[in-house]
Amino acid sequence: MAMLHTVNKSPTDRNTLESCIRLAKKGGSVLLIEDGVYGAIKGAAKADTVSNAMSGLSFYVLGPDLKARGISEDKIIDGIKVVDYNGFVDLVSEHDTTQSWL
Amino acid sequence: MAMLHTVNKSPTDRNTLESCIRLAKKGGSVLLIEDGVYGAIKGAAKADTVSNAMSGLSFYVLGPDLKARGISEDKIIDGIKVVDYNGFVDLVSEHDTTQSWL
Amino acid sequence: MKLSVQINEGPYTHAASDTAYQFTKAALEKGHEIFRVFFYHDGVNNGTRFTTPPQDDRNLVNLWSELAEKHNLDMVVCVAAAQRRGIVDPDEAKRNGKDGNNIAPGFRISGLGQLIEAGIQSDRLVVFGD
Amino acid sequence: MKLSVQINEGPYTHAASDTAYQFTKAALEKGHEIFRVFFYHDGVNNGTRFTTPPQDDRNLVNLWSELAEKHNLDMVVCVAAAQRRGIVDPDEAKRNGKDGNNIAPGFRISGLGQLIEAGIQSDRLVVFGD
Amino acid sequence: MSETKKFLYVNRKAPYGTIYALESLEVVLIGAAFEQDVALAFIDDGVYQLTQGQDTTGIGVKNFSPTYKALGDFDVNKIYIEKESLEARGLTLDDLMPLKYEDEDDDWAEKDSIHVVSSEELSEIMDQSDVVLSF
Amino acid sequence: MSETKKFLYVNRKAPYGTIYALESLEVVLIGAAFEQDVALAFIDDGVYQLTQGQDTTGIGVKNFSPTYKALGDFDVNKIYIEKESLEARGLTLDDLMPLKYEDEDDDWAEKDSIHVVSSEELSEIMDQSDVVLSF
Repeated sequence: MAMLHTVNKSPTDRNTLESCIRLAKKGGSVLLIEDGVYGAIKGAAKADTVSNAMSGLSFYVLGPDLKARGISEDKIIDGIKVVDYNGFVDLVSEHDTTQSWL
Repeated sequence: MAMLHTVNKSPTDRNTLESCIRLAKKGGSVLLIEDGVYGAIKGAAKADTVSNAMSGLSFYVLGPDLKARGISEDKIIDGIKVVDYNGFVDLVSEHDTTQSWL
Repeated sequence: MKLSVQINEGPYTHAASDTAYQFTKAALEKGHEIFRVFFYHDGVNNGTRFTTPPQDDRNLVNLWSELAEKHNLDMVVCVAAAQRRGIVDPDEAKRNGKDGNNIAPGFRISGLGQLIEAGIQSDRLVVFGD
Repeated sequence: MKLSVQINEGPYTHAASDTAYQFTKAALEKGHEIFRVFFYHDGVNNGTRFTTPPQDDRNLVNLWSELAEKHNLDMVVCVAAAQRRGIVDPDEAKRNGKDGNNIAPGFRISGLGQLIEAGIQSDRLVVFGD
Repeated sequence: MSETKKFLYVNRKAPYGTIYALESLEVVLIGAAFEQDVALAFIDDGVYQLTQGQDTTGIGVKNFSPTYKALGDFDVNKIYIEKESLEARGLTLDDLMPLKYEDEDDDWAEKDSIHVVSSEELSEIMDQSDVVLSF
Repeated sequence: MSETKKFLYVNRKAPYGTIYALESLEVVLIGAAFEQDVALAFIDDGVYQLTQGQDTTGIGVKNFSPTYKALGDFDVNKIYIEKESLEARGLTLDDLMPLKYEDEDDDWAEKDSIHVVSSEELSEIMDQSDVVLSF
């Protein structure tokens, strides 16, 4: 089943989230980890890019990384699912391939 | 005399060049080094940002880093001066303070 | 499922090693097999026993060594990357004329072929980096 | 003029150490005084004598050691950053119970106060990093 | 060594994804003993360092955010946050930890260390600095 | 070990500023011996790795760009460059080194290894890969 993409950098620091969204094939999934979780916040700079991409891609965010950064789940863009490390492992096994956008 | 700013990252990879230009005080200088030299190329993504900033800031680019990346000097935005490591040292000593945008 | 993990950054400076550790631990606890953990680029710096992190923080090198011992993990440090960065085992020390070594327990130094093999043999390869 | 240099990244992975080396060499050749070269963050990894880079590439650790010897440079590796990353001199080895050390010639391990002092004492401080 | 210089610590990186925020704080704490004129600037993703409610239990990493609250006790009380950086991230001052200090010249009155400033004001502050340490 | 997988090496970083481009190439060269189906993608600043006329004498660093030209001899001849990335950097194919290989199935005719593809085409190529190594 499709591809899992991980993004670990803040969209206001680097271009990885945008490149990932540009090149991820529809039907795939994107998991935001580490500083990538800032891309999941409502009302932040690239929030529209993420919202628009959600028609073709499923978005996930790593909960422990959100908590570490003091981001409560009610600040997350609607439709992004929060997963823990077990959920990360499940996403990897449910998708055929994982691509890390470094 | 004013401040010397160094930028060492490509403007299509990170936001450092834009932040530097937003926050550098007029009258100061910007030296592009390492992957920052890609910001000096005519016609590239952020070339207009640089050109517009040149009314208030002096721009320099490190020649050895240009050569390493195969960028000939005729591709450089008009008005950006090419310096070598000696010129880098001179810029540091001619300005009161150096700020590295990392 | 058979998973492999690649780690491209050293401990502490980037979160890569932390995230990879939590991921690997979770995968093992869920019953997956970890075929190999491959340390590349600055990732080789996870394999030095000379670190002494502050007492009130995690000791990443020890965490990896302990996880390897508990689950019999194959943790490979890339030899070419290690030579550039100064990670040395007794064999490498002899070969390169070094007067000591710093490899941590559970890590072994080997070639890049081990990464390709991990890609071929594993159902999934997950890369952690900068 | 009295200059100091701060280096935040290790050798090879980022250009910081290369650029800082070329800058420092040029400054010395122009007759400037280098008050101190301070290695912080992953920059401490410039100070290990265990590296063996490929023969056809530069040996950054040796280049720094040679520059230090020639110009009597004060090259300081931050102790806190070094402990996290496994850079050890004989004193640190004894203090932290390590069975060896890897500090390269010309480097010394000391505290962050040396960086602040460099900022105070020098006419200019130039930072090289990621 | 009797000279006093203006030190500016520039923080542009988010916490935990990389170590720069933590190791910058370590320099600030050591530097506080040198009786220089110290200021901190938080720009771009650096503003994320000061968010409230950081809880690192889940990632197994030390939570160093409480240290920011101790800065006032070390006479580090000039904390400049760029308004534009906050806004671009959808943040307000309420999202950040309150940082206070006691002003010894004003009968130990408790005052705010944080000053939200415009790009233009910050650019002026930078320009007045003698030593800029960037993280 | 008899199974053949599709390996995709994704290169997104400029050369020399960091080591990722060089160490990625080292993996590709070693990987070529494993007789897998290998492709390279150059995206974003990764396209800068292939520019003509690189001369590193001045920075004292090894120039590894000639190695790309040798890839064809190692049967690495599927080099995909994202058109959008090239254009955003004001580059055309003429700015890049020509990379060729000799096609043993076509009487050793010399052919281009480089294929400039759209984001959409590249996205399809990525999706078909079994193992993605990112640098």
